[in-house]
Amino acid sequence: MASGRDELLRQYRQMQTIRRFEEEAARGYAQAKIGGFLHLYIGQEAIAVGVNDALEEQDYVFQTYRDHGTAIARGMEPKHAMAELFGKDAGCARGLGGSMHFFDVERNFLGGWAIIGGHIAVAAGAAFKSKYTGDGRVTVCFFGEGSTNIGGFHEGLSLAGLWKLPIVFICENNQYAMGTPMKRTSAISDLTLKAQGYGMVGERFDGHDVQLVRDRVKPAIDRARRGEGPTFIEINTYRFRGHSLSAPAKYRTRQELEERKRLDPCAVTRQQLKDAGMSEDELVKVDAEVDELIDEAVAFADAAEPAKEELVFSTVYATRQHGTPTLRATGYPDGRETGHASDAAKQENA
Amino acid sequence: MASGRDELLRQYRQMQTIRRFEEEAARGYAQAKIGGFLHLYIGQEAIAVGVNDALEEQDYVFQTYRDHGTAIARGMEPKHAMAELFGKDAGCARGLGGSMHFFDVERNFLGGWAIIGGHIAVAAGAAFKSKYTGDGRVTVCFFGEGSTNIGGFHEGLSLAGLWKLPIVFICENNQYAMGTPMKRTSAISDLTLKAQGYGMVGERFDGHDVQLVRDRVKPAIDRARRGEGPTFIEINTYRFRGHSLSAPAKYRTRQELEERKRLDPCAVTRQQLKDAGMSEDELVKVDAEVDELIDEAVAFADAAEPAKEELVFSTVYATRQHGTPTLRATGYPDGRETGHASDAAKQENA
Amino acid sequence: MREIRYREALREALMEEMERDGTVFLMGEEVGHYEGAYKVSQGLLAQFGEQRVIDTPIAEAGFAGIGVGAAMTGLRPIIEFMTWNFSFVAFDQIISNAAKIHQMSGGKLTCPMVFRGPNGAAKQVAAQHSHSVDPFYTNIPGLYVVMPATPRDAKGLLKTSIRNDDPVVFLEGETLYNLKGEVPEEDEDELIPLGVARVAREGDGCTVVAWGRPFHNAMEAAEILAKDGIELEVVDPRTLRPLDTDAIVRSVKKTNRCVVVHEHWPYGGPGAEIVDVVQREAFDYLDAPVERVAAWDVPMPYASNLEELVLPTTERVLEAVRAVSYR
Amino acid sequence: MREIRYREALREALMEEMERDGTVFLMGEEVGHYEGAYKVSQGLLAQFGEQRVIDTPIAEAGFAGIGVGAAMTGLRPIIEFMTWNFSFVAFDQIISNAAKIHQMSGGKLTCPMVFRGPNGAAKQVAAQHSHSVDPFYTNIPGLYVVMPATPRDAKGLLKTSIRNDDPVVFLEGETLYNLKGEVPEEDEDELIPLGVARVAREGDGCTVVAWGRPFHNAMEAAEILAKDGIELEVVDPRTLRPLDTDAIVRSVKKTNRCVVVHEHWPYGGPGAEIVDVVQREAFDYLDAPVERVAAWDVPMPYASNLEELVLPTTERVLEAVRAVSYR
Ligand SMILES: Cc1ncc(C[n+]2csc(CCOP(=O)(O)OP(=O)(O)O)c2C)c(N)n1
Ligand SMILES: Cc1ncc(C[n+]2csc(CCOP(=O)(O)OP(=O)(O)O)c2C)c(N)n1
Ligand SMILES: [Mg+2]
Ligand SMILES: [Mg+2]
Repeated sequence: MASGRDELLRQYRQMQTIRRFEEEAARGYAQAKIGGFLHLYIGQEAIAVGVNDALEEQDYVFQTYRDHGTAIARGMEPKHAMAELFGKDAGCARGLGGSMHFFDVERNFLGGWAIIGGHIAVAAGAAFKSKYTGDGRVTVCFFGEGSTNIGGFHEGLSLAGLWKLPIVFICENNQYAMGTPMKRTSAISDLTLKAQGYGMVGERFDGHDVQLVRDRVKPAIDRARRGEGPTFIEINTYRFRGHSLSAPAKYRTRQELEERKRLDPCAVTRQQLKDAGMSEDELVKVDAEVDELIDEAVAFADAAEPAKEELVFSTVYATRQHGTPTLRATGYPDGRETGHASDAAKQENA
Repeated sequence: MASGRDELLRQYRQMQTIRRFEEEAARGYAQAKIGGFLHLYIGQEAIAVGVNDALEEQDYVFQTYRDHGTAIARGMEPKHAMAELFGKDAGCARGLGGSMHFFDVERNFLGGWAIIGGHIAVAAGAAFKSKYTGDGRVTVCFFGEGSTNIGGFHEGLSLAGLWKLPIVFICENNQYAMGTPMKRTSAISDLTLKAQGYGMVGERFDGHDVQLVRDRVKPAIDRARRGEGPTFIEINTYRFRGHSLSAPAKYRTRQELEERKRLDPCAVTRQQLKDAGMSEDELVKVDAEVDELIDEAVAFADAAEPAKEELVFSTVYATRQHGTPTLRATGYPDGRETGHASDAAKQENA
Repeated sequence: MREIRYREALREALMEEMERDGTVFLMGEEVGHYEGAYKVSQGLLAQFGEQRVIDTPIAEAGFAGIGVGAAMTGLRPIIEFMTWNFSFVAFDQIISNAAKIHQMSGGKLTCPMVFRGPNGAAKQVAAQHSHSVDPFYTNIPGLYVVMPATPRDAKGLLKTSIRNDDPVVFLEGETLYNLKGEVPEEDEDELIPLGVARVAREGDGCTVVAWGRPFHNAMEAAEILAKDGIELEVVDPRTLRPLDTDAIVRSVKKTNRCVVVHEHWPYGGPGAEIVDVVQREAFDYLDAPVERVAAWDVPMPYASNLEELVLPTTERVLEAVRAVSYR
Repeated sequence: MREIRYREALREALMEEMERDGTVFLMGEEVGHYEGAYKVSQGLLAQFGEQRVIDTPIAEAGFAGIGVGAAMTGLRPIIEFMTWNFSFVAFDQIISNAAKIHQMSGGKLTCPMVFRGPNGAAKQVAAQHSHSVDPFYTNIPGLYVVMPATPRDAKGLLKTSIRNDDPVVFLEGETLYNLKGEVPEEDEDELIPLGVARVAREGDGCTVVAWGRPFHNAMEAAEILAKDGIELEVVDPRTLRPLDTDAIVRSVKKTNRCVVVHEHWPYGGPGAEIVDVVQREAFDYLDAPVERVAAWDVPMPYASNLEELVLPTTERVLEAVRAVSYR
């Protein structure tokens, strides 16, 4: 895990790709090419990239609805991500999932989950599978600091701690849950105090330096891989945009925002590259390449086919042999009757 | 809080009343006078009585399905408790609740809840009401050690800790959840390690000495009453019977049981009374009085009227003015149609 | 009458009831400082303070339970779910505690509280955020279930719900918050009774029973058919539990035809329940089977072209009316 | 055929499928060392060890979620709820995750798992422990919902459910565990397809659709009426989602009358859904409205004299049949 300048440059490029992706997503949202909720990762890029660098390809990653950055860090191509936002068939979830439900099964990026706390036990389930089969994989599960009060968090961590599952829980503490600062939702300010209640190691550090993130996360991942149990990690970060694009951010001061922007992870990494001898020109070129990649992603997504109608029915059930459950009532497409077994299906069964 | 011999005698009498009540309940169950599940409190009596002695009359108490002892300690008359078990109208919940749902609103015993974790936030809600109105009450919420892994526990404690609600959480660690010893369900053996994750004080002690229980619980109750927030208390105890009367207890050794029986809280208190100078004869007399009280309770319950049919409908809704929701379909009693508004009700509305 | 938005109507109901009764409080995520994810509670924190307008952590089961405990001991909580999708993590609190405590305690405790928030699909919020929860809560005795389609009903029904002595599941329309409509003057204190349907439009062509957002599709369909001289009778139950079956049956006995329109999934729920009642109580009056227009029986896809297919539309209401009429 | 109990039939299904496929495991409270709260999993820990028969803490949402995650990544979990009442704290895992993951991921992930446990009232376990959950889970696309009434169906349907590639909600009868019935020999590997009803008794007097415990009331009613020369046709859907509407409609077209019997509360659910289908698809064949026999619409009281009133009985089935027959 040498971290020479090349490594740092690659990391910068990935972070900048996420940054630029999110900026274009915001534009797409303003242009109504994107619907629903859109939660941007801007300001937290060093975490996605740093954590991913501590992982192996085979490892599983779970994220909340704020999932674009993590998916791209994991290797999802921006064009498939953008196509998903645009509701296109070429999207990473074929236009069915949208911003909150990115999936990239090939790269073991397992979502994209929009109910607070709900994915934490699911992620523990992936880790359970690794323990069951001995496949040597580690699972990383991300969530926000606002998600630590919900039952799903408690049950997921309790079970993972009890069974020493190969999983690392990463709490991205970006200071706010929607409009609410943590001091109004938590009796404690150091969330790692919860770790020992689950028999877990707790770790806590700042998340604007990508290599620091990688290096601080790595021991937890190694521990998990060795079967020594999970770790709870709280990473201090900040989101520069609102909670989602429909949510105004009146709850924090401009001054606070400006202060935190001094630790902009993209800017920090860019400066590290300069300190390591890269010229502004070289960096501008990198930035331009990233811009181009994202422009291509937008162009790709624009041109892509819309999400396919037949998927609406064909993705409800994976099982084909036991009756294609189908609809029946006025206004439903013929022969696609859900909830009721069709004759054809039953014959297959018999 | 002087604890002279009279005080101890009263405590012994209460504990012995619970003990004898439970023994007769077991007999009633064997005779099929009692149905459903029956969870006995035998072995844990010092906790119910000790905690109650630290409370004021106005304070609220919540318990799980293992609720007879706590209700009786709070002052419920054994005859109303037994009548409930026998499914009689004179029962504390008029025969509708049964063993798992005792209620005594006059004595602020607020149940009797049978879903693990579910009552913990409800109890916090009673404490919330006290904070809201400033009524000076404290709420005590009991639950088993097996209930500390469920979401309801986490959310109840999180909110109580955050809002500094006047509540004391008492975990009666009787070592088993049904057939499962705690080491198979918890990564930690000292449950108070969880307390600081909720910004709470944690306390931990043995529960066979009634006055020790009272004295160790009292500061937490005072703290709550002063508005200084909740406490999480783990009390080490043991149940001498199975989880419920239908559950065999093969999961523990006879030796373990015998060892724990040496700390039988009733026997311990009885010995304390002897040490304080009471004679065996005096104690036998007390025991006989308790026996009589319980015999009377059984006789009362036997003779009482069965639960009333009209309650089946009249207790579904308290609101009378907005349509008595009523049933309609073959086999339902006439004119009592739930789920659908009746004409009469609507006229009252109009 | 003055015109206000559905959102404002709800806000007025909250304000008036909180002014009237100090035991009423509002609790939920972002209801206070943020003034509500959908701005229903705008201005409430300023008016009533942090004691009565309470921001919570993300812990629906926890604060729903707090509501039950507070209701049992004398307060009148209003628990806001940011959307009803999040009530699923609090489902046990609603079914096992709120709906049961009155009965379990032998009638000795009551649970006067309102659970409220937006229900149903919004725009492209996808599978986990687009649930119509009506089928789940209407099944449960002990609950009232209310779902207003207009600002006037929103206000009048919410006020009644807050004064109700039993738990009310109050389902607002996420896509209705901006809808404008007539509402009585502020000092009128209009209370709309629970369990009473509204015949929104009279006619003898066919009865259409609809609530929530699809109610407006039904009304639109009625406008369209009126041009051809077909007069639909549109009945909005407004309260789904208890259901005003008399009003529905009376209408069907007049029109001899019935279509039920709803956004919830087709299997069961109030949609099927209404059919069950109609076929039983108006059996000899029906000239055609009762038809239903529902959301398709699928998780909601994200892409807008697919979402449009899934949700009930005016076109589909028209088709169903035609199906039961030309038979 | 040999006779075994419903409980043993389930156990055989678990054993055979666990033997057949190493990715199948059983997880839940007390399933291992205690051998199951209702002894369904007796002997399984001894045979398969702690890796595959896994006792959990009391954390239904947690271990249901573990099941979803394990299913997504290649295992075939069987998640036991000690009773379905406890699924309410895991409701979100089932509706938002298990039922959605295949669709949300654009069809790329699957969730082959079974949630199982006893459903419905036992004897006097009162309000919080007596739920029939059929109405909740049948509403949800993405799930299969199965409810066997006999040992043979219990075994054959559980085996199929375990091999199914989508999540199955498998509802056992708490009061059926001791029921004896015929089951094929152990080496027969009978798989009963999901979505196919069983005509348990043929007749032309009236169709009775019933599942779970009340199925046996329907059969008893049929015995009684047979003495008077009235032959009921008893149809057990066995799978409630997808529902074999063809079998039901076919039967009603023959008998011209229909009664639906179920233990779940009356509002909505499969009970109402079946009525909806029948009135639509057999409209011209119905000589009388479809009747339903259901649990009363109340939380379950504890006292046995009251519990008896609430649950459907053979007597009430007879009444309903009479009501639709003499019209
Ligand atoms: C159970 C549940 N309740 C509420 C919400 C609505 N909601 C979505 S994101 C969010 C805030 C989450 O904050 P945090 O966990 O800190 O993550 P962040 O958005 O800051 O990344 C809320 C309340 C939800 N999705 N699920
Ligand atoms: C949510 C839920 N899951 C499972 C159960 C079944 N159950 C009832 S009591 C019990 C064991 C509880 O153990 P513990 O909390 O230690 O309390 P104890 O019975 O020892 O007093 C279980 C699993 C339940 N009632 N609720
Ligand atoms: Mg946050
Ligand atoms: Mg215990």
